[in-house]
Amino acid sequence: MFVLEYSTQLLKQVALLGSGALTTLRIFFLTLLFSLPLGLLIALARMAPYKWLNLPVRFYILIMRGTPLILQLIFFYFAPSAILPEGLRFTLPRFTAAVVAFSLNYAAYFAEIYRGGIESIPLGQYEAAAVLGFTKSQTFFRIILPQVIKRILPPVSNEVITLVKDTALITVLGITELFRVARNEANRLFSTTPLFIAGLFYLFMNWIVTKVFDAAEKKLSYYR
Amino acid sequence: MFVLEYSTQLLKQVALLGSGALTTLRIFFLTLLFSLPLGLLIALARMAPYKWLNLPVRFYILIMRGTPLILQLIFFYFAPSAILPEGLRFTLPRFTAAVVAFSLNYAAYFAEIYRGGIESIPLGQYEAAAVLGFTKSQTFFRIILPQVIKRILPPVSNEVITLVKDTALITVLGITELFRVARNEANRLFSTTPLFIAGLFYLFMNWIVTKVFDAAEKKLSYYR
Amino acid sequence: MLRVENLYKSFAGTEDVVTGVSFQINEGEVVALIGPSGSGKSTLLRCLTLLEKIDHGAIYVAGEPMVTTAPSGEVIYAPEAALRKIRLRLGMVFQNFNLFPHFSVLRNITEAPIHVAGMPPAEAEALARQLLAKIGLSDKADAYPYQLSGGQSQRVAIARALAMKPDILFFDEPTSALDPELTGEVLKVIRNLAAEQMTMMVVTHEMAFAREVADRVIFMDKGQIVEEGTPEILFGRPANERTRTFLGNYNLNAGS
Amino acid sequence: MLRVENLYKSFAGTEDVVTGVSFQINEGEVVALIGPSGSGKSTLLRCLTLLEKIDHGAIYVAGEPMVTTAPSGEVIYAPEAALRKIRLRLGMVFQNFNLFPHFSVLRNITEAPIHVAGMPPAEAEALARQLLAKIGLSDKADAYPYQLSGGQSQRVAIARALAMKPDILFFDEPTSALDPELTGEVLKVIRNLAAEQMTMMVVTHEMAFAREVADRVIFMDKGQIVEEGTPEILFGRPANERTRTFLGNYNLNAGS
Amino acid sequence: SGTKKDTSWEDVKKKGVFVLGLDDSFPPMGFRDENGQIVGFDIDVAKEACRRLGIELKLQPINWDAKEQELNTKNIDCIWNGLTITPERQKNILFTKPYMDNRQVVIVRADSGITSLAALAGKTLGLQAGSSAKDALSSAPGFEASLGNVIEFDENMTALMDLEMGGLDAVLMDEIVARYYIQQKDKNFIVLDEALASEEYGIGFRKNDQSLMEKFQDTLIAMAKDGTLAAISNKWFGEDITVIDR
Ligand SMILES: Nc1ncnc2c1ncn2[C@@H]1O[C@H](COP(=O)(O)OP(=O)(O)OP(=O)(O)O)[C@@H](O)[C@H]1O
Ligand SMILES: Nc1ncnc2c1ncn2[C@@H]1O[C@H](COP(=O)(O)OP(=O)(O)OP(=O)(O)O)[C@@H](O)[C@H]1O
Ligand SMILES: [Mg+2]
Ligand SMILES: [Mg+2]
Repeated sequence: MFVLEYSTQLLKQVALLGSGALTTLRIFFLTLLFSLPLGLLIALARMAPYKWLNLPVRFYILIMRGTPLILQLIFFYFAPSAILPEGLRFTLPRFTAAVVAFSLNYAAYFAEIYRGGIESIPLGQYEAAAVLGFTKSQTFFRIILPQVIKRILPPVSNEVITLVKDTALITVLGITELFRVARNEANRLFSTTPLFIAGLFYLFMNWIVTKVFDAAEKKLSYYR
Repeated sequence: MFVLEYSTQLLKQVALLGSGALTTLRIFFLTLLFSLPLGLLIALARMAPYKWLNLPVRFYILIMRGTPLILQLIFFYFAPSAILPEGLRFTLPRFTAAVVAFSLNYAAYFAEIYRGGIESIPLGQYEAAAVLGFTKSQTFFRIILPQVIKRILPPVSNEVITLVKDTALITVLGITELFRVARNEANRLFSTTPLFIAGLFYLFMNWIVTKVFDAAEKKLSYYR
Repeated sequence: MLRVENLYKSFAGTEDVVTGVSFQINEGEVVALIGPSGSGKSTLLRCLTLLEKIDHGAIYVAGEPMVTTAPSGEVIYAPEAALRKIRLRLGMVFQNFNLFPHFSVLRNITEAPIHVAGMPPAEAEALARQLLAKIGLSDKADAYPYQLSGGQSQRVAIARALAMKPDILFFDEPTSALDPELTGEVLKVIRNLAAEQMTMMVVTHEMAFAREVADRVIFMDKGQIVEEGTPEILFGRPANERTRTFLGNYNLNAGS
Repeated sequence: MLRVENLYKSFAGTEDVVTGVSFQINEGEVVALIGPSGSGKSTLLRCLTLLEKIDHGAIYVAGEPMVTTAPSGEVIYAPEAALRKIRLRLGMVFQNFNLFPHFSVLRNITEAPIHVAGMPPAEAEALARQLLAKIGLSDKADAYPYQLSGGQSQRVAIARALAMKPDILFFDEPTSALDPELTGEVLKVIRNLAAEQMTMMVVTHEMAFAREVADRVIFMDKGQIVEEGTPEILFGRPANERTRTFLGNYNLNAGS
Repeated sequence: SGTKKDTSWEDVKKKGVFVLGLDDSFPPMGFRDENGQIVGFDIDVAKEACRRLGIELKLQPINWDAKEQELNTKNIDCIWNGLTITPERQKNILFTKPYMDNRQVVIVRADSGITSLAALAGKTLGLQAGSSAKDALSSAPGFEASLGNVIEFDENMTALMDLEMGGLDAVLMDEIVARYYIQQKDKNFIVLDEALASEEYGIGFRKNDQSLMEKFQDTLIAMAKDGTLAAISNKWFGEDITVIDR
């Protein structure tokens, strides 16, 4: 009897947390969607031989990696209306602001990973492509990038795993996601159990992330 | 007049935050002190050819990287007295529990970095050492490890930068550190300024971290 | 086919690496370029294949100017469109092959014909298979570069270059990354190309090969052409003292 | 000095790589080991230098058993202490040098004498400088491996092995990673060692070198010793058909 | 283990130290002043109570999410920080009698023209996650249903910033905190006269620590009788708003 009641309650909680997990997943996928290509652009800018492009990008990366993401979230939500001159003020919807902050932050991390990957491709690949007459953009997208992707899978997977956990930070903008639901439940029931159920959710998501990356690594292991 | 008052207030805040930063620095250095060598042990266990040693270590790394650090902090502080059988219960002092959780968590990350580094050293180095008669431990400490350290500096610096920011999590155990001080001030003054001053503190610390690693990289660049 | 006039090339912070080189290669001719390490052979080849910009001089490919130098000393490259056309006339085989590791052997060969030359994929594949047959690697069409031995890799690299139907093919030490036993396969392919009247310029340390296959041998030292001539003359009775020393060295290595 | 009896070695999932090899090397003798790629030469050398465990057979170094096989088929290695002593009698020079990149040239040479053989540092350094003088690299004592050319690296690798005063020195293709021009330096050093009566076994593709420096040549194919003899006999009038094919190949490559 | 003898008061007395757990960011009940010292109404009361009981008061900041664990693992002896008494919490904690009333009030921008709860229909309301504002809202289902959107924040501060910025139309929070804020920062906010269900603050103890709870409850009643409590209330709120023993 007790066990039954206990387990229905547990089930109820899991369902509740699941609903919070949906928001978590949305921010997760949107962040990847924007930050992965943006990171590539930033990496290219970072490696460009022009100082005027180079220096601001380095500064951008320093700020984005050097300060806590939570502050960046607060900044992107509150700053446009607090800092801009009167006529130009605007406010992003909170979820949009969260996506912007996450994407810009993770793009900085991904940019450094891309850069490492791109710089590790031997010069000979560029030269062979040049002599065959490939244009610069053909060379990059047909020859270089596919090889880069294979090489950067491990560090990217690290960042993605961190992202799964970082999603909890959006709660600072008043968005309810997995960890917020767990905290509310913990408060209401006066128990830390919901927090640990949330932990299992994160573990599960990260387990899937790991599997996906393992599969990708396997898929790309057709060559060396 | 106003400016003066404003700037004394700002100075006062910086001083207050500075006191919080001391705790931040303590947890930061203690975590590095324990997790760097521990990570090496874990990496060696992870690579050992014994399944009984190997599998638990993989599981450990999965849990430590797959679940939020904040939960691990809660766990190491509360679990010993909540889970253990009556007579064996104990509670670690909060700061100690924080150091334990941080060290165990970061050791998992460092372990994977060490592993990557160790596996990237060509077999020929081991063979050359073996033929010259070096023992296994001489080979590891004289030949392999120094080369590993050079190679893993960049990923280690990434983790250390993250650690600077992660220190803010210890507030979950009721320890007052930089970010907690900033939040309290922000609450009391109804202003986000303290948060952004805290941001500058983190940026400054990370700037120093970056400089230290740059210097180390330079120092080790005497060979390739 | 190729004419080089008074070519100079240096790198930032180095003395001149190529200093006033002039020569020409006629259609169907095979020229071997030999010389000690650091004499500027690779640099010269890289200038000819547009991998490096020259500092002075002129290069003409099939009569068309690829680059010239104005009396003011300004180096003028042909416009981008013209350069692109000229580039298609030049093929290059690298010492380290530089195959694309993520493409199969077949795709390594077809990628450029399809996406650069605009050849229909079916036609490109047919051509690739024909080339593979010619170099004796028909069974490796679906293999990936890491599955090939060095000699096989180099032969694929040659096929990849040939698929673009270049008018002139450059080789930079095509066998020096290979075990001596694998060298034979590659040299055989080059010999066959020579027999088919392919215009080629080969930087090589394989004196025996240079001797056998080249119509003309150019000996370079310290960025300059010291001596050139038919293999018989250059190996048999070199006019220049430096050439004699260099070739003596070679004979010593060979242990005879 | 070294006696090998009926040695077998295979890897998990491969057919036997070395199948019943017996031979011996006398003190002061130089033996060249030749044979086609994949014939098991490197594997044999690795078995002799304890880098691989053998599956069957016996190896004796200076009369002492390093490994033997009991009638039951069990392979018995000498106890760890004895093995350590035997290991010190064996030196090995690798194809890829495998210098320690984080040590200077001097320290590459002194590290093992000091920390393995327990030589006083001053003495080790004096020895190292003497060896460096011998290989003509006195001025490179403080250089790091990445600053050396291939030929210089290989000579340092030889000095590193010699510093441990081995009784027998093994070389696995000591020159095949080198440009032909750099090969000369290394071959000269080995020739000098031979003149000093150093016992050596050299796996090599340099037939000319084998011919000149070896007292005896062993030809291996498919894991077995096909033929052995003095260079004059083996190169001049090989008894075995397989040897003839292999050497014919070599002569073809040499282009003569 | 209901049969076990309750020695909680003796234990504390023997230790000589009483550990009070609080979230140190809850002005004016317990928070940090500009020097980083923990001050507040609850703190002043607790100090006086401990003085009378002859024990030392130790203030232990805790994370609000982990308060159950903190209490159950005996890291703290009580939670005394404007803790709202709810039936759900009463299952797990032992409360003193309520010592203060607290209404949940609605703050809006002065220029918003909103003057009643009804005017909030379809609007966006913010509140602090896990706070009693949340409970109060849940127990006013009609009002909750009339709202357009409810946003939960980590802290009241961010909610009020959002209100100022226009991201929210109203914030629901403890009256005590609201008045403190408005007094501190003269922002253009007003508090609506209408409020949600009033609730009560109590001190929370471990379920079994009956004797300890009673000791403090008795001391509080004594402090109320001799006017000490009123004086402290006047210091922080300008009037006596305590309710114990009334
Ligand atoms: N990118 C560069 N930057 C600076 N110096 C260079 C560069 N490339 C080549 N050099 C220098 O130019 C000189 C000629 O080099 P090059 O590679 O052309 O010689 P090589 O004749 O091909 O020698 P090898 O037979 O060893 O290949 C060398 O001194 C080399 O160090
Ligand atoms: N560690 C290993 N695991 C499995 N197979 C191996 C291993 N090492 C060598 N082999 C196989 O053993 C055979 C002999 O290799 P080995 O390297 O001894 O030949 P080799 O005579 O030295 O050739 P080469 O002249 O190319 O160096 C080859 O077929 C090789 O694939
Ligand atoms: Mg070259
Ligand atoms: Mg071998």
